[in-house]
Amino acid sequence: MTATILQRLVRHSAITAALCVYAFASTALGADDPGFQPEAFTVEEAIAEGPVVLVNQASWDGASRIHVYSQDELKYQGLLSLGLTSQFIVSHDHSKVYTLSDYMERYTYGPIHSVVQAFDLNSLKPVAEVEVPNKAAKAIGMEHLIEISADEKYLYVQNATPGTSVTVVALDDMSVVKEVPTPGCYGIYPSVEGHRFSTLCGPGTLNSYDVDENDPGATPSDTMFDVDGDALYLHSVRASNGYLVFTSFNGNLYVVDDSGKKAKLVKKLAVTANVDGDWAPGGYGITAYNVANDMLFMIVHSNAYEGSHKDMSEQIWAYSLADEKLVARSEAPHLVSLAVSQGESPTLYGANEEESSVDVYTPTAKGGFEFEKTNTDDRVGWTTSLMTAPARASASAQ
Amino acid sequence: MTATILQRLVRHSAITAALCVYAFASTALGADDPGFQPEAFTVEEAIAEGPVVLVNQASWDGASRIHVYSQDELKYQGLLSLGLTSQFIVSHDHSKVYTLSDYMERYTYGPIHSVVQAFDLNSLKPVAEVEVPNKAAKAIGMEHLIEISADEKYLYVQNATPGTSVTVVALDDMSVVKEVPTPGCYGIYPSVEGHRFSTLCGPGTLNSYDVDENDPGATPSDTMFDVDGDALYLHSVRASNGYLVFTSFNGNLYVVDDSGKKAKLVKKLAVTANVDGDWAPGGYGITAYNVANDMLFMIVHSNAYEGSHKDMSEQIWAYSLADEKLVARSEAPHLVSLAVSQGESPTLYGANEEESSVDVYTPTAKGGFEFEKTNTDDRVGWTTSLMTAPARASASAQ
Amino acid sequence: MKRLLDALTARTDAGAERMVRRTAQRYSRRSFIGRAALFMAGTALLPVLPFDQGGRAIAATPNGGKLQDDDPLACDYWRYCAIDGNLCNDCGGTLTSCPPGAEASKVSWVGTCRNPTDGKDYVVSYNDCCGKAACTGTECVNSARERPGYQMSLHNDINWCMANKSMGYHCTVAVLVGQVDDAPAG
Amino acid sequence: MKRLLDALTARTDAGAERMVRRTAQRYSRRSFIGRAALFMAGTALLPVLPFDQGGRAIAATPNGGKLQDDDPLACDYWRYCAIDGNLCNDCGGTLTSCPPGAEASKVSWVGTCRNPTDGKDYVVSYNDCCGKAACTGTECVNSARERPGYQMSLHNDINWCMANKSMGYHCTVAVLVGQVDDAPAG
Repeated sequence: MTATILQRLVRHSAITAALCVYAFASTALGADDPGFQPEAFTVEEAIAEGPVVLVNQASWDGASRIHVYSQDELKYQGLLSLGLTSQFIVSHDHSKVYTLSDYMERYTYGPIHSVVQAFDLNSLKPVAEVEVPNKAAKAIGMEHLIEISADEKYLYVQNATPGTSVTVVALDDMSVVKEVPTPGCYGIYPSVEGHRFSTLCGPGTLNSYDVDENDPGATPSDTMFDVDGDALYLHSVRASNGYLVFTSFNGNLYVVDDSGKKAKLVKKLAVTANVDGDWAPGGYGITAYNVANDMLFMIVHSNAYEGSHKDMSEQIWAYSLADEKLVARSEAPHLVSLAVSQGESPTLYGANEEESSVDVYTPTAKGGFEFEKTNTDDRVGWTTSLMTAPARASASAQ
Repeated sequence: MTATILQRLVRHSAITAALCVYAFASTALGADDPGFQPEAFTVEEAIAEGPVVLVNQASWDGASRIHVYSQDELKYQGLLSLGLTSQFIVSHDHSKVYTLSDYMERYTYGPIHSVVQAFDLNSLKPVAEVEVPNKAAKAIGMEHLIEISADEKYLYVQNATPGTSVTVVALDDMSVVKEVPTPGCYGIYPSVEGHRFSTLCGPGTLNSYDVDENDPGATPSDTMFDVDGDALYLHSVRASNGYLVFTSFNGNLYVVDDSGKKAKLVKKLAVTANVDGDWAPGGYGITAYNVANDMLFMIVHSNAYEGSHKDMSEQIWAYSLADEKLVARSEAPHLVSLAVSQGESPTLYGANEEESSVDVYTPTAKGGFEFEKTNTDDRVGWTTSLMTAPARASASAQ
Repeated sequence: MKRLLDALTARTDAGAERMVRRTAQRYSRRSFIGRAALFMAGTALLPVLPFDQGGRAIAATPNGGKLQDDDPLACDYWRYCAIDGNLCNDCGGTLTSCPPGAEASKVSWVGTCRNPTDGKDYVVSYNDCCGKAACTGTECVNSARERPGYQMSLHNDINWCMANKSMGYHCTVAVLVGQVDDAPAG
Repeated sequence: MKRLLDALTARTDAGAERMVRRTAQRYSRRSFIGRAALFMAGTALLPVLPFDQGGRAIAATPNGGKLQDDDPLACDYWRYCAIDGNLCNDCGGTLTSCPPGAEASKVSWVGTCRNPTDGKDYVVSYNDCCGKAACTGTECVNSARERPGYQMSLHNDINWCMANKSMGYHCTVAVLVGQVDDAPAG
């Protein structure tokens, strides 16, 4: 059927004509009005330039999504589409997102494929993948279950069968290199240099492993925390002085030097203990760190109790690591994870559990690290992990 | 570690002890109180006996579910877990559910597997499957996209690429037998005997095909409906006199004799035309048929307009096919699909779009096929198709 | 006619309440959201096809005041008279383009919708964007002149990624591909 | 202590509001629903492990009045003090059995919960049922003495179908597998 015939049909009956359209939908159908130009159906090549926020909406029986927003005005850019119980991390140059998720051949049963994927953060397309051993943790979205080495040669995958180990993936050729046994330990903290990583362990230690060793046996730290009395969250941040900063259920910061073979507790900072109201952190990504201000932000709730360590926030606290001092408290309800932009005047992004939204907190006119909620978007659904990423090389510049 | 050691640990610290539990969770841990008996962790062997309602919660990017309820008290029995855009039908002896759904290797992309599965309706386990050509319709849940032949030898699968055809699957050995081209037609209506099926076609005909023929060419009926002016829903019911009863967008019933090689329109019955208020059916499974009373139930809304043919219901109407007469009208908001139990005093089950629930309508004290809502359950989510099935042979009796 | 129009208006108000944006997680491309938003378009858009309802002719009504040409993120935007799906322009795409990383559908269904600004009827191609999880933005369903699968190109209860390499349904665009002459031609 | 208990009670009421049953479709095993329902259980259930909050000792409180032994379909049922998941007894199973067609998990996490009827503490094994889409019934999350994955058997943020042939998460049961002696032993 030619376009001419089709045009004639259009004049008679849109319904009849429409029958013929689907095989060449974007073909010009002609126009009675000579001014009419058929529109083209296209695909956006890339997301907008500039820094982004990534929000991980993990699913337990279908495709997980990582939603990508611009930091500016929280404009929705697109999503990455994954399998079950997704985890993610952004490459050091912010141009790629590495993910872990599971694909079962019958969606909720049948042979399972745990797959590490690389996505281009400009085009939002998958660009590479490797199937890893079916041991990878099937967990809610949380940081430190997949991590990349300082030189981005390796990606580390947390396994749990429930016995724990770490699968090492070479990113250059997307191949599985080795498995490092890490019994009784969980969470991956890559060293600032080289191919070491550390992991939190049941006895209250941080064990370190050198991936380059043929037998990367554990080097445990001295006991640094009490699992019963002041357990550490898996979540931690890397401070500008190179130290790892863990947070405990009671709101203490554990500052750790992991630069040597054996990790050492440098100091313990009480963020909540001296404030009335029995405050404690609650959620998953319970802190976020801004380098320019050496400032740690923590989501906290009052009247804490044993078992409230995942409860939603009432406030965001700003704690200066430099001054070892609580500098500001802002009302911020219902958050369970937090991320922050970099630069002198940061913006905070929180996962709101009550509203299933991502919330934006910007500095108030008062300044002094007080924040107020200025935006929200509920396309993310219920989520436990989100991250910011600075501006990246654009696709055209690559 | 022996149970004795574990018992001792339990006495010291539940947390420490608990660390050892996961490898043998249902093992007795002993008890300080000699009266304590550890409980066993088991799996229910089968759903309760008796008639059921099946509700198809189709998903577009994850596992679809078919929820199984007892008709009595709408007690939740369990679910069947499927792939994308599920379709289902119950075997003639009500012991099995046949399904069609898609499985993509990366959940929303990648190689796709269209799979017909058989589930045991007592154990809710998948018992057999066959991959069919990747042409099967990826549609919202609706009846007549998969159907079984009168002798249950064949299962017919509606294809749409968007060109249409029907894949024939042999159920005895779950193998694909042939593909019957049905261009311009959609919906499968198996004949009461043999291996013929009919299908609705664009010109307003019902075309019939004999699957046993080497070349099952179409035998079209005379034109029986006007696609523009009074389009037929795909949904139809098989009346006790053996006729197929289709419903049009305007609320007319088209009674069709498909017993011969060429289907014939027997009569046209106006259900809504003589009632004030511009009533018309709306939804997907817009009618349900009760054999004992030769009664057809229809979900209808007032102030109908072109484009309202999927709108939610305001009422359920009972129309006697024997008397060709509207006998009762019951208030029943928000339904988009309807099913009915068999027997002299039927119960109606509706898919409520507004509440994402399944609603139960039972006869009022007044009788005369007036119904009132007496139960509801929202575990089904948003759904467009549901079916009833009478009591089946129990697993033990098989 | 006045009574009918009043009833339709009441229905619109009810429909508007249902056009809630992302109130809940959704499993399917279709939900209660957005349904009935454009019910008036049905009688307004295609004068050559009077809707014969079993003897009661419902004539084409004048250009419905409820249609609008201002907000392509609302379900009553005029191009959406026969849409069924999540709006791509609410998910990183535009009215005519897929979000980054999605695949353009090779086939589509169509509607015929009247632009309230110029009063002309246009053929709208509803193309799906494919290969990603369903977008979680605004979802709209309108079915003016929608028909079952025996008129497949008018059918919106099916995944139009069906002919693609990547078949997952992500979102839907509304592309103007033709203009309908409203004078019956010989 | 009075002030703390009052605050906790206020929180319970807030928590109760959130224990809505199936208000929305859910994508994950965890949602806001049911969280905080059993917050008092934390201090009530394990006398041998006082919760040392950075210097402020929060002593074990008396048996919390909010726990109940009557309704195993409510998130404040005493066995659920460290549960995270959809209740199998609301999906065709029972308190200790999987719905038909599901597969019993081979491994589990545990909690220690006090039965308000006999005042004794029990070790509860939370076993997942596997191989089916997530059950859409009541979902509960409580985390008394829950710990991160470095104490894996106490960890509830992970899919405990992980060691099964069929690994999809369906629902969770709460099985009594031990009894804890509340007298510290030598």
